[in-house]
Amino acid sequence: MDNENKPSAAARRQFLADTARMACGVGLLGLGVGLYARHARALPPAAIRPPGALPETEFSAACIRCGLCVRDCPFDILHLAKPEEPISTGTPYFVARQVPCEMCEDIPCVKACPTGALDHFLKDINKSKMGLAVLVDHETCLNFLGLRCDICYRVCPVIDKAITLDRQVNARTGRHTHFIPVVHSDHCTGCGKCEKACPTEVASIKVFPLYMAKGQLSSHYRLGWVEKEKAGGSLVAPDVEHRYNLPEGMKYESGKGLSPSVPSAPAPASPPGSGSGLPRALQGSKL
Amino acid sequence: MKLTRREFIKTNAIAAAATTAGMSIPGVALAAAPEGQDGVRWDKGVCRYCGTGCGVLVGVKDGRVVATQGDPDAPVNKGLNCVKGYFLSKIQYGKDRLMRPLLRMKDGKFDKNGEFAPISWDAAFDIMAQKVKATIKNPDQGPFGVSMFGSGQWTVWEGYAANKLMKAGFRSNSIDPNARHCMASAVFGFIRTFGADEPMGVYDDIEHADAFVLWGANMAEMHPILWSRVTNRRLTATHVKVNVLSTFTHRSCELADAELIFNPQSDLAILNYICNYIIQSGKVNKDFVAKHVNFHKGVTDIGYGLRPNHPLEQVAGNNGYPGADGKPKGNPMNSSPITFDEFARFVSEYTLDKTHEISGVPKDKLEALAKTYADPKTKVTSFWTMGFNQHTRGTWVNNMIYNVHLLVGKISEPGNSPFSLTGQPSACGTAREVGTFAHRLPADMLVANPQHREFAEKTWKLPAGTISERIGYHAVLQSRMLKDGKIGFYWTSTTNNMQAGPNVNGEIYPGWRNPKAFVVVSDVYPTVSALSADLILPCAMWMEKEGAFGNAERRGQFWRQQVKAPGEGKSDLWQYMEFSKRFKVEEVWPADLLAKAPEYKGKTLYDVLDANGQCDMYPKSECARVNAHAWANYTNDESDAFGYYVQKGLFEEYRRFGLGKGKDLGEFDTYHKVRGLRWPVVNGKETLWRYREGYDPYIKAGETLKFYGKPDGKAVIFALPYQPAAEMPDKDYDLWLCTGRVLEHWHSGSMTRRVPELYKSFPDAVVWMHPKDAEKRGIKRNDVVKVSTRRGEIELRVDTKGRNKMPEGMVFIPFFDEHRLVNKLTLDATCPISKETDFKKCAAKVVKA
Amino acid sequence: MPAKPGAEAVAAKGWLPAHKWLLLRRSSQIGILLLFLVGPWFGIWIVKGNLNFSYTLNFLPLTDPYVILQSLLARQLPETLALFGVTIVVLFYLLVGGRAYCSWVCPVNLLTDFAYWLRVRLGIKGSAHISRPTRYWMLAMTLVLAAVTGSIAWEMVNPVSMMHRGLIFGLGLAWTVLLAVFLFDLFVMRHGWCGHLCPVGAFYSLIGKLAVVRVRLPARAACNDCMDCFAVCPEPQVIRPALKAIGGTPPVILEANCTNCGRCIDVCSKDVFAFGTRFGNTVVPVAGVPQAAPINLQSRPGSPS
Amino acid sequence: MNISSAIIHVLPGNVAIVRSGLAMVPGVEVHGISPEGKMIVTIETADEGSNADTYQRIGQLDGVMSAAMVYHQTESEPEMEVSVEVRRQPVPQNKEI
Repeated sequence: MDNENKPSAAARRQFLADTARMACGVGLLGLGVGLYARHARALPPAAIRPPGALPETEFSAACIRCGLCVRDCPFDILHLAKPEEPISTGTPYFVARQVPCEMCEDIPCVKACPTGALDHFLKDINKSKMGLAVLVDHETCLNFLGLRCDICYRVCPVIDKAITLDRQVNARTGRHTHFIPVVHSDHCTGCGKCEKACPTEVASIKVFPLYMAKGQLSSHYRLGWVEKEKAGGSLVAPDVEHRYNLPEGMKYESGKGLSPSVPSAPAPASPPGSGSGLPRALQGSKL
Repeated sequence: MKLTRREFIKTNAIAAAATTAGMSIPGVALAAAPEGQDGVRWDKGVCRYCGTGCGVLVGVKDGRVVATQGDPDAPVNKGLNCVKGYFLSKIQYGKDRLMRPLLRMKDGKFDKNGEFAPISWDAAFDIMAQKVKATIKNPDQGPFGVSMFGSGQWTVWEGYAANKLMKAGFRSNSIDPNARHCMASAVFGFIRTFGADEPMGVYDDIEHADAFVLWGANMAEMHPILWSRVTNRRLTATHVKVNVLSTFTHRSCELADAELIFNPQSDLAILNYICNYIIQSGKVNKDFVAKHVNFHKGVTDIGYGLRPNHPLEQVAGNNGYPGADGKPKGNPMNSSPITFDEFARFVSEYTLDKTHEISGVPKDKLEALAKTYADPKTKVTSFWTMGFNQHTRGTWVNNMIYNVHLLVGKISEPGNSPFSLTGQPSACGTAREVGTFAHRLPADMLVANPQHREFAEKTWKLPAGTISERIGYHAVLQSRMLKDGKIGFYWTSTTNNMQAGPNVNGEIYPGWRNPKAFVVVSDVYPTVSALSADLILPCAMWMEKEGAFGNAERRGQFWRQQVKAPGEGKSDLWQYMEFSKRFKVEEVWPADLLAKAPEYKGKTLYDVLDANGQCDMYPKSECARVNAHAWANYTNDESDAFGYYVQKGLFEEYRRFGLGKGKDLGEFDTYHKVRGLRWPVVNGKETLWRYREGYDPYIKAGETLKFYGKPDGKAVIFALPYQPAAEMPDKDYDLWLCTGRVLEHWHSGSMTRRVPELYKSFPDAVVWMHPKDAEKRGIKRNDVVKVSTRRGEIELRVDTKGRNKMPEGMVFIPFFDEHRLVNKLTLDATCPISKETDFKKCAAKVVKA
Repeated sequence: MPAKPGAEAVAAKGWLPAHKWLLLRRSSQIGILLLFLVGPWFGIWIVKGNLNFSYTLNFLPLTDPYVILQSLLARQLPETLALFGVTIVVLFYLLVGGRAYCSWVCPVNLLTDFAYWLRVRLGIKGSAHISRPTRYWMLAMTLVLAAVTGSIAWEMVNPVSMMHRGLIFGLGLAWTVLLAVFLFDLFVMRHGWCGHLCPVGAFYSLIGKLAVVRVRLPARAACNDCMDCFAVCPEPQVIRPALKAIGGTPPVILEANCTNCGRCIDVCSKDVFAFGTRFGNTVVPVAGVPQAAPINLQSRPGSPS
Repeated sequence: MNISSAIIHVLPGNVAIVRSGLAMVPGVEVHGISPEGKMIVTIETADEGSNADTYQRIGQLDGVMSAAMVYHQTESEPEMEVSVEVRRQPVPQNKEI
């Protein structure tokens, strides 16, 4: 034991050396942990955060790894990451292919979170963005092959909004339809029920973190039909009336083309009360 | 077979090129090695599930079905399948396949309350034979106390053998298929209106229609491949409109140009309104009606098919039940001729206003629908399934859709088609055509008709009077008779009535566990039914036997036995034939009947029914000869067991019933070489649109159209009213309960729930409910709730989103989940004519569990 | 080899009184752990969560102020409930002694105590030299790390929460980290983790600076210099000033790193020690005795360990 | 001996011309024609060289767009007998309307 009252020069040197060694050691440890933390911040694609999770950077600052969300999940879907998992240790996540989020109306996991790592401003589970479903493999998706699976569509809690079936003629058979599942990012919550239920050996539809799943259009090109709908009409002055040189009995309409001026087609007028006359799936601003 | 190497290489070369080009080379012998390159042998087959009848190719390796593919050359589906069909190769291989007969035993002996223990087939047949003989002798039970319940999943020859064993062997007409729960109203509708069963059109109607109307059919989920065709038609012909009528919004509504959500039971009013509209707007096809239609007014006071002591039946005057004087109270089938004007007057009360009031459908939608039917330029195909058939007025509502089509003459031509779809692979082929109903014989013949009985007895080489004239116990009556101790022996196969039948708590379970009854279940998996039985017999299924199914467009399709059944599993056909050896004719027939055929004395039922010189006329070598185009030395288990080509013998005998009667089936051999034939097959040619000159060989030149099922060639338009349902929501049970199916599972799920991927995709049944109804009861989505009716209760989770969007006041529960038996809740009210249960309407309440 | 520490106390007071605080402490450590475990094990939800944040009977929030401090430095503000929890916890430890957390609550203490016990049993001598204040460097490092990375980075490797969370939610490979701590304490360094490195302990020691409940030495005059208290104390440097009245230290251990484990009370045959409060000392320096510099961690070169 | 098979793409409407053209080429046999104008043929020649010549001749026929070999095998003992299980492709199906 040192003599506290009379520190010798040697002891002082020793002290300085010890302090330097300690500072370096602790500093190196800190550097290591820091790098590890930075590395683990890139959440692996299969791991999905609970609803309302802040963006990953903020989440890793706000989540205190208490596991209350895990406890309050009535379906036991959440886990806390273990050190060996490539997810920030102790933070909650779920794997859709194993057990997806059931999208409880009262969002108990969010309510349970003491730190707001799960954002308490999320009141409507339909507005959550845990990730985004992506139909990753068109070659194995049964519906792309013309089969009638559409399990992902029917299992979707936001059916007809988050996933719709786009109908395309099956040219091979000539009499059937391809029901192509299309995910709409504005409604998909990333709950993962589609991925879980996908019956192919390896899921053909998967939920990915938004940053991986979502592309972005550049601002230098706009979609004419979308802009027109948004504006409620043409963005430029409408044409004056067109007139055409036509033989007797024919008419020519912009958009519709040539037709007899007295219609004789069997097509009945669209029944009143059926909206625009198009089935729901063919309505709207989507392509 | 010997080939030179040159020939062998050449055929392989052709096959390779043909495959690459995506062509099939007609008629060219492809002498490939017995198996393809990966060792998989492919042969044609047909999907095991619904009535669509999708063709599949079945791949076998090492005695196991290892893969399937949609048959690209099958006209129905052209290589496509739904997701259930995608997993066909797994349905035979659930982990809990039944391998041995299991009898409830205590101390080595049968005991109704014992535990299941394995026994031999011999011992199983011993006790069964003993029970059958005892039942026939029991004065309380008699021959009709020997009862059988099968299904539209029997292969054609299995249904035929069962029918023969029951109606001729045991002289019991108490054989019914589960198609009673599914198709009976369609059958009675067809018979009553046209005098002949099954649709006049074919699936090709889809490609010719200008408008589709779905009445209580969710084709998007229940007929996925046909829906794919309907959708294609809608997509490729922009003028085509799809109208969907339902009591709630389901997946088919998504394609709908018009969605009409109506109050339960008010379809009756809507159909009358459409007739009224057609008449009022002068759109009646007068020429057609004059030539091809009669008008009748049906009796109306027909009850609800409940037990006779039910208050609703006590007040019904025409339910056919014994009245106070012991005589039947009228007959619900009765009707009397009326004129067109009387009919017009009858429907005139169904005005737009009144119909709107009854149905809750907006007036503009009702009118638009009526216009669609009325417009002579619009070809309309109407599809329906269980919404119409499972209805206490199921026969009526079937009649009434024909009323509409007949008034405007939109029938029996491409695109104009009232089309009843089926839910089982052979509801048409086996249940209906073979006539495995309690009142039927093959080819639309009836047990109550002496000429028909005589024809059957002659065809079967039996003495006159063998077949009873009395109608046997139908499905729902069987349950009641079991409970009442009138049935002593009950054998059910290829169906799961303890899950799928109505009022399980009140009728079926007490019936099966009644000590007076011995219940045998032949099945492949331990279903709820099997576990409720006294004896379980392990079966061969699907590709483990040679089979034939008939789909909804009258297409009969055959397949060869591909693999052996596991364990001691045997086909139903083998079971019926082998079991018939246990009976001497004198043990089951009365002496006076036997006296008419003394040559049968001392013979077994097998000798009389199967080894009758007809069914056994094709030697075993025929198996190889008939199927040589497919494989060398083909044979099947039944032919090996009995020493002759059993299936061919039975089919060719069965075929005699329909020849020349508009029910002509093709030759046995041909079916094995084609992807199905649509009957009537006359001179080797199939029939597409029945009753129409040019398409139907039975229509003579110049006749244009003739409904030859009726003696005068005229179909009948019936004046029938709207009447309320048997049980309606009240203050105690304040919701309508509707039951049904989902795409992922087939019926009671005994096959699809054993496919892990399908199980996972929809593991547990849920109750769909309107969000407001849930909110009112303090229920959130995913909460566990208790759904109860006057008959029972189940617990399950609530869904307020998702595929089915319920109107307020109604809930929907699918019946596939054996852990949530919704049929504990359902009411066994039936259509009094068809005896088909209304699974769509009863009163329920929902509270938080 | 000297007699086992505490042998005299056992002889003087009997076994039970000589182990009273040890038993109470173990009961507390295990009991708290069990409270967390009956939920997942038996579905009896008394306490949910873990030491970072727990919610008792859906009423009492308890938050680890250390993790919240990191979160704040990472620029995230917690919900009110968590802040309530912080307040309650801070007040509690202000009362019972900051590092009471270490000796009465923390599950790692069970592990490191076991390592120490084994170390003594196996007669493992020698210990690496890291100074006790290193923990404050560690503490500073974790806080800087939170601020710099914008995340609660230390939680990824923190053996304390890893062990507690692991026991409740599933360990995974966390056992390797715990084994490392155990082996470190066993072979490399006496009281290595808890006594020198753990930033959690360091943090709680800061609360402890003002803590009310303290070990007092009402009978320090009776001390017979048997040294048993030094032998059992995980932070022996805290005893000397109060015991020996160095620099006029009153008879109470005010050193922040005293964990209030009470083991010294147990093992003292002369009943020198007792729990009491920090108050009631007339901290009047004994006249004539030169005033020692106040205990200043940073100024203590090296440290007897 | 060389045995090969090929898919010949024929200009629409020229199937008959190509067929007669092919009939003039020794060793060529037509086995099937699809409605879109794809022909499946086998070509048997004595050796590799004449095989190539045959392909050239086919390619030069009027109406042929392309000829693509799919399968090729050389066999030294073409007349040796082998035993195989014969499996026929099902007979052509009834044509859909």
